Amino acid sequence: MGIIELIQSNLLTPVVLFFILGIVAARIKSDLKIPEAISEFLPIYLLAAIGLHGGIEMRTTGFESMLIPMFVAIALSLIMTLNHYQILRKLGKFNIFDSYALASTYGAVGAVTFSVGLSFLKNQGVTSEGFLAAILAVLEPVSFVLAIFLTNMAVSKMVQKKKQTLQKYSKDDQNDPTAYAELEASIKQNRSFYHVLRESITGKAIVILLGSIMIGYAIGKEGFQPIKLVFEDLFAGAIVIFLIEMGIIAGKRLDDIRNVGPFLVGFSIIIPTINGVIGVAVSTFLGLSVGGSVMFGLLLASASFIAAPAVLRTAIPQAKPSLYITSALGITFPYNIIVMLPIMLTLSSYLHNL
Amino acid sequence: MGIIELIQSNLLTPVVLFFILGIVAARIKSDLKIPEAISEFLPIYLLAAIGLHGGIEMRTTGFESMLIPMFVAIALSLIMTLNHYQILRKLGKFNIFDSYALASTYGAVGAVTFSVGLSFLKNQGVTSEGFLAAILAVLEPVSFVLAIFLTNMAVSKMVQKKKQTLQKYSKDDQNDPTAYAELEASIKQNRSFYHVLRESITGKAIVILLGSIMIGYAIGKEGFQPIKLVFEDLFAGAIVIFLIEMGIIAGKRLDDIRNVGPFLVGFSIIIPTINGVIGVAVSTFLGLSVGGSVMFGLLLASASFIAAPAVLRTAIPQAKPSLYITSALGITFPYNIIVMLPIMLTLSSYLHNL
Amino acid sequence: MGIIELIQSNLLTPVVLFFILGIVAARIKSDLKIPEAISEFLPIYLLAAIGLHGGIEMRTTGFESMLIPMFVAIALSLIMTLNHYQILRKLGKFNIFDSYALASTYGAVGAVTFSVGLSFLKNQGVTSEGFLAAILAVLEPVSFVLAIFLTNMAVSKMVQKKKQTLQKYSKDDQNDPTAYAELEASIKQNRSFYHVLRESITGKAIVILLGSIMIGYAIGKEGFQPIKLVFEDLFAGAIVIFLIEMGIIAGKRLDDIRNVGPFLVGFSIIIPTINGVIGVAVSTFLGLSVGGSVMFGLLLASASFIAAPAVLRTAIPQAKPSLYITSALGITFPYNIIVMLPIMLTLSSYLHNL
Amino acid sequence: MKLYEIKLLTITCEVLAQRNIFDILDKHQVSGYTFYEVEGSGSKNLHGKGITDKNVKIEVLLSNDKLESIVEEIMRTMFSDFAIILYVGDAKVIRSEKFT
Amino acid sequence: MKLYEIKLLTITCEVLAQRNIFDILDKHQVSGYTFYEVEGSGSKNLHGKGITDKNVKIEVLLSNDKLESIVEEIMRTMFSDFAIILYVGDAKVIRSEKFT
Amino acid sequence: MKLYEIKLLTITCEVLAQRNIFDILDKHQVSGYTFYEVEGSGSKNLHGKGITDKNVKIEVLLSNDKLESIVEEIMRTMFSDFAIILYVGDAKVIRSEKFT
Ligand SMILES: Nc1ncnc2c1ncn2[C@@H]1O[C@H](COP(=O)(O)O)[C@@H](O)[C@H]1O
Ligand SMILES: Nc1ncnc2c1ncn2[C@@H]1O[C@H](COP(=O)(O)O)[C@@H](O)[C@H]1O
Ligand SMILES: Nc1ncnc2c1ncn2[C@@H]1O[C@H](COP(=O)(O)O)[C@@H](O)[C@H]1O
Ligand code: NA
Ligand code: NA
Ligand code: NA
Repeated sequence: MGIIELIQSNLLTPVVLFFILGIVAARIKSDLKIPEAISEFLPIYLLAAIGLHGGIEMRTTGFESMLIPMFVAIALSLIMTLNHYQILRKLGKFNIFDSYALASTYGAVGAVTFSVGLSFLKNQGVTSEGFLAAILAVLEPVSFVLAIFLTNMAVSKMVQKKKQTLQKYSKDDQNDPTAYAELEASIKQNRSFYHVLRESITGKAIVILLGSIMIGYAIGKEGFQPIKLVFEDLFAGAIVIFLIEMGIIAGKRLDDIRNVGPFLVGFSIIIPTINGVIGVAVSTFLGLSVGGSVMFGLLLASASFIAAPAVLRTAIPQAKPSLYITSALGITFPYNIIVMLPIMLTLSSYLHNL
Repeated sequence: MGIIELIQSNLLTPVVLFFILGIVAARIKSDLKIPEAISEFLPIYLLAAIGLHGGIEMRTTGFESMLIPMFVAIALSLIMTLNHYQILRKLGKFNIFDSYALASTYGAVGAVTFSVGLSFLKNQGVTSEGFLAAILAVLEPVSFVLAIFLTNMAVSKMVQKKKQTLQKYSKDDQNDPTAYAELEASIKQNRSFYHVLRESITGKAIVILLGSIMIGYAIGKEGFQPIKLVFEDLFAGAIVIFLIEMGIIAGKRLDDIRNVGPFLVGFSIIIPTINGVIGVAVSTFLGLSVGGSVMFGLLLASASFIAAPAVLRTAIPQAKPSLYITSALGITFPYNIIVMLPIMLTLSSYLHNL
Repeated sequence: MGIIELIQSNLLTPVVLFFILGIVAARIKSDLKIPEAISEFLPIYLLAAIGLHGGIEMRTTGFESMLIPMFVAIALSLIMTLNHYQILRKLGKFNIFDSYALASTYGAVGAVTFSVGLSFLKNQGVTSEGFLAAILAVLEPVSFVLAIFLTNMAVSKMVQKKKQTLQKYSKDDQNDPTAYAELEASIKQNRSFYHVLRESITGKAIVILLGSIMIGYAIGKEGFQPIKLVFEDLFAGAIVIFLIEMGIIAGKRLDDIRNVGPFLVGFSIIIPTINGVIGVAVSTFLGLSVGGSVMFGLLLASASFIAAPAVLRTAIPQAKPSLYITSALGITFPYNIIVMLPIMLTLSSYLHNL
Repeated sequence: MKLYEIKLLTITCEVLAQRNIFDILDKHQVSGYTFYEVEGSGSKNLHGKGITDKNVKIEVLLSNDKLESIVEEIMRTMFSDFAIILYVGDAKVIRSEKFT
Repeated sequence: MKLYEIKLLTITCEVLAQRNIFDILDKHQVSGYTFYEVEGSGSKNLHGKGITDKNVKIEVLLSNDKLESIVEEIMRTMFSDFAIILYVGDAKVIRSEKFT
Repeated sequence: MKLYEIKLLTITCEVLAQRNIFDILDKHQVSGYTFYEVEGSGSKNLHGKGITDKNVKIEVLLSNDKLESIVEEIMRTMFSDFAIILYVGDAKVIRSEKFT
């Protein structure tokens, strides 16, 4: 199957179609919505299912085969985050805060995108390595932590400079509330670094994902049997329901795309493409399977739109959330699940057949 | 099996028994309830399942076989709505507003009743045409639109008359606030017609139902496989859970039955019976299967009690909701699922064997 | 398998591991939680599933075999409640109110514990008598009713005494608001006895459980088929999800254990052990199966932590909820599902092989 | 800290009346409002948290002059058709220009 | 537009005390009340939105004379047993006859 | 029945600002607060009840002296970064010592 046919056939899967239905519903201002309790529960369920599956697989394959891919993934994620920052700051002329926020949004990974990827592969009858769930878990905070650390450094420097200037030129300015506020902000910022680090690691996504990996590892295939129906067989249907809601949220964001500007629109499509292709190539080289390489590529191609707002809003409050939420959820997510998945599968198959 | 035995055996199905359990729980003032998020989600789920199933079937049977039944259904629904109005206004002595509201409640269709019908047929091992889901979707707004249009016409005429009277007899009455209010109401009413039309069509029930039909049509039986567990196999259990809540709501309404008066109680039983029998007969004549004729009859027999309150409350605010909610949910719904379904199945089998 | 191995293997089941994950999440202050709508719905679902299963089984076995075990269970539950009271009051030096509240919490049964027990037995490939669900339903209110009755008696006596004293020594004290309040309290107390009795019996747990037993009895194995997927096959997965939330709640309670004191900690472990062992022995003697004896023992060993707070908070408001919630949920529940179940299964197997 | 006087209008009504209220508020160009679902008991019995009958409470901070015309319009067009109560309270805000 | 003075009594308490409060309100024949679930932090720690511990907030518009006896009864019968706070505010309504 | 004057501070903000507000309240050692999720419309468009954007309303009963410094700190550190409104009202309580 060529890429075009694969994209077409992918378009006609329930996951993508219900996502589009959600978008349409939002556009025609329908009152369709998935109750909040359900849409808050579904990511927890999806991550538990992903984690259990990954843990069970890792029991068979062991840890060793995972180590190199994981370190490569972390390294790539960090490099890409820095690279995004340079592009956004230099070419896109975004301010420091927006640049770091966007850079880490795209350096981080999307758990929902990952779920859709698994369901896409299953539809195509392709399997992937279980340890990718563990990489997903580890990769989640990496990019945020880097971005927040660098933002803090930048702010500290700025404050330092201003403080010196203040001290040099005037003594009365000490009472200037803005100057005080700035100083306080820098302290707040530094405190919030550990704060954010702590919050990222104890965030529900990581806790349930890591926990489920360990549980999957502990119970193995046999212990999984009684709950397989809920945590494996229902997965495909559950993700369809979740994507209705994702579509509705994305649909509401579509208007905002006009405001993010053409540069960011281009960024939201080109960067995932490049990152995804690199991911597929590198992981093929590392010896991952056809499906594993697709998922590895997807980890790098995906942007975070559930964890990101929660973390960044408190960590880099100066950045505009409408920028990173809109581009990640409104552009990159649909692009990834509709276009990139087929591209990466074709590429991965091609590379594995060389 | 005779009708009586069929009714008895239908009484002993989980759907009916859990509905009764809900009623009992409400009567003894138990605090049993299904959390709102679940009972808001279940109709969406049920409609998605119905739609997917219908769409997949239509892929096999094509559109042509659907056209005549659909137009006949629309025609019957409109005629019946007008007929209900005459009966309620002339015989029942209800005012214009209550008459139109009730007429359209019984002219419209009940998606929940439809779900129970499908589950009833499945229990009996009888299949039905998939395109009935499409008729369900189209029929939803038809009756409301008619009723609201006619109500608006009636109000306009009333206002016209009053305006002339006002102008004839007194000039000062122009300042009479009631007169002004009336005029404004007529304008509001006319605006709200398009408003209501728009809202009916973008209402969540129609969006999810039509959307799922199209998705089902697009993905076909094969694409449905991965989500079949959720959207087909869980259906019977999900409807049981939903009927607990329906029973609780109906149980709370039972006290109100005293207030709706004997005429409306009779209406709520006789009209569905007549409409249902006509539906079964006509659809048998049109060539529908045994099960299809039952479902066609059920479409006409059923009254709307989830969409109706939402639409009518804003469209005909002068009508008393306690009348149409109580009769549709408290009397007609139980009557349909307990008594009418067996009657119609017996009738349909009989007619098909002629 | 020895007890130790059985405990170890039980530790590695999803139910226990996800419970522990919930505890860990609460301890590290993660924001992981199951949305309230889901965690309110799950007990209803679990009880419906238990009830249906029990009712279906009872259809085969009949009522007679149930009668003796049920009366024995009621008798044991009453005796144990009185026994708990003596221990708590005499040895533990708790006040009357706390003693009665705790005594009945441990005399009552835990529906969640019961669910975990069923899933434990299923994992071990052991079956149990269906009528145990009926005993669960009947046992729920028994212990509360006794405790509340005795508390009322105690309060009445106290009030009587005070009234006499008041009348003897002073006439003006009639106007003393405290004296009046006390009198009123005694009346309130007496009213609330019937109130509480009523509320216990119409409480959602009993209504859904008894209702489902009757429905299961009415529909039998065959009528159950269409909803078996939801009400039987999903059971194991659903309880896992519920136990995440239970773990989170228990985890938040762990800090409070320090406050309940060493006596109550000991009580929370020793009493279930004794009650459970007695239950297994007695039921083995009564002729229950290996698994049935385990469940019978579990009924007596378990403490109530969902119904108890709701009932006792209004019935014996003078008692400290932190005492009975913390000990029942934070200590006894984990102890029962992790340690007691394996112990009782080993004991039951041993006794049945004598 | 300078605080400015403002009015807080609170409307509790059945959910079906919600959109009409929003329309009236928008028509009078209030700068914002907050709303949430509530349960309640009143002359028209207990409103549960069911699908078809629940209450919503709407709160609007607004200037005195808008208050009167909004309350008047709600009274005139909605009191007869819907279960609805409303009350007015005093509040103080920092940025009075945000609430008009 | 004529507005009438009225009192708004707000009670925030753990959910287990809710029914007792309703009983007291009914006993004093208030014409209605509104309530909704809330979370909160107070002297008795954070109340989560869990199954066994959550808070409920109850609001009652009522006349001055009923206010006193209701508050007094709640204080006397419930303050020692339940986590509960209450406060009183002023409000203005259009139809004072609806709130008694 | 003796009632004591007290202030009721109400803050409505997007959920992402919630923790910062709690931190400020804790820092100033308020004795408690109540909060719940709400929806709203304001200058920054309609906030739905979605996962990433919803509003939360926080209510604090507190003494006059704490009020000023808390409002001032919220203004200074948060107004520029978050969608947030706040207003102050008067209330009366029975046990003034509970609210400091
Ligand atoms: N006295 C009152 N105090 C507070 N809320 C009230 C009061 N009366 C009515 N309500 C609220 O307003 C809604 C509609 O009232 P009603 O139109 O009297 O049924 C009720 O469901 C309550 O939520
Ligand atoms: N100062 C306060 N301001 C607002 N709400 C409060 C305050 N203190 C307590 N509460 C609420 O009242 C509930 C019970 O308070 P407490 O009895 O102090 O635990 C808390 O969970 C809060 O919801
Ligand atoms: N005039 C108002 N009255 C009541 N609530 C308001 C008002 N303006 C804003 N809000 C609330 O404050 C939130 C944030 O407002 P804004 O920063 O203007 O977007 C809104 O979503 C509303 O919930
Ligand atoms: Na990425
Ligand atoms: Na009909
Ligand atoms: Na027990």
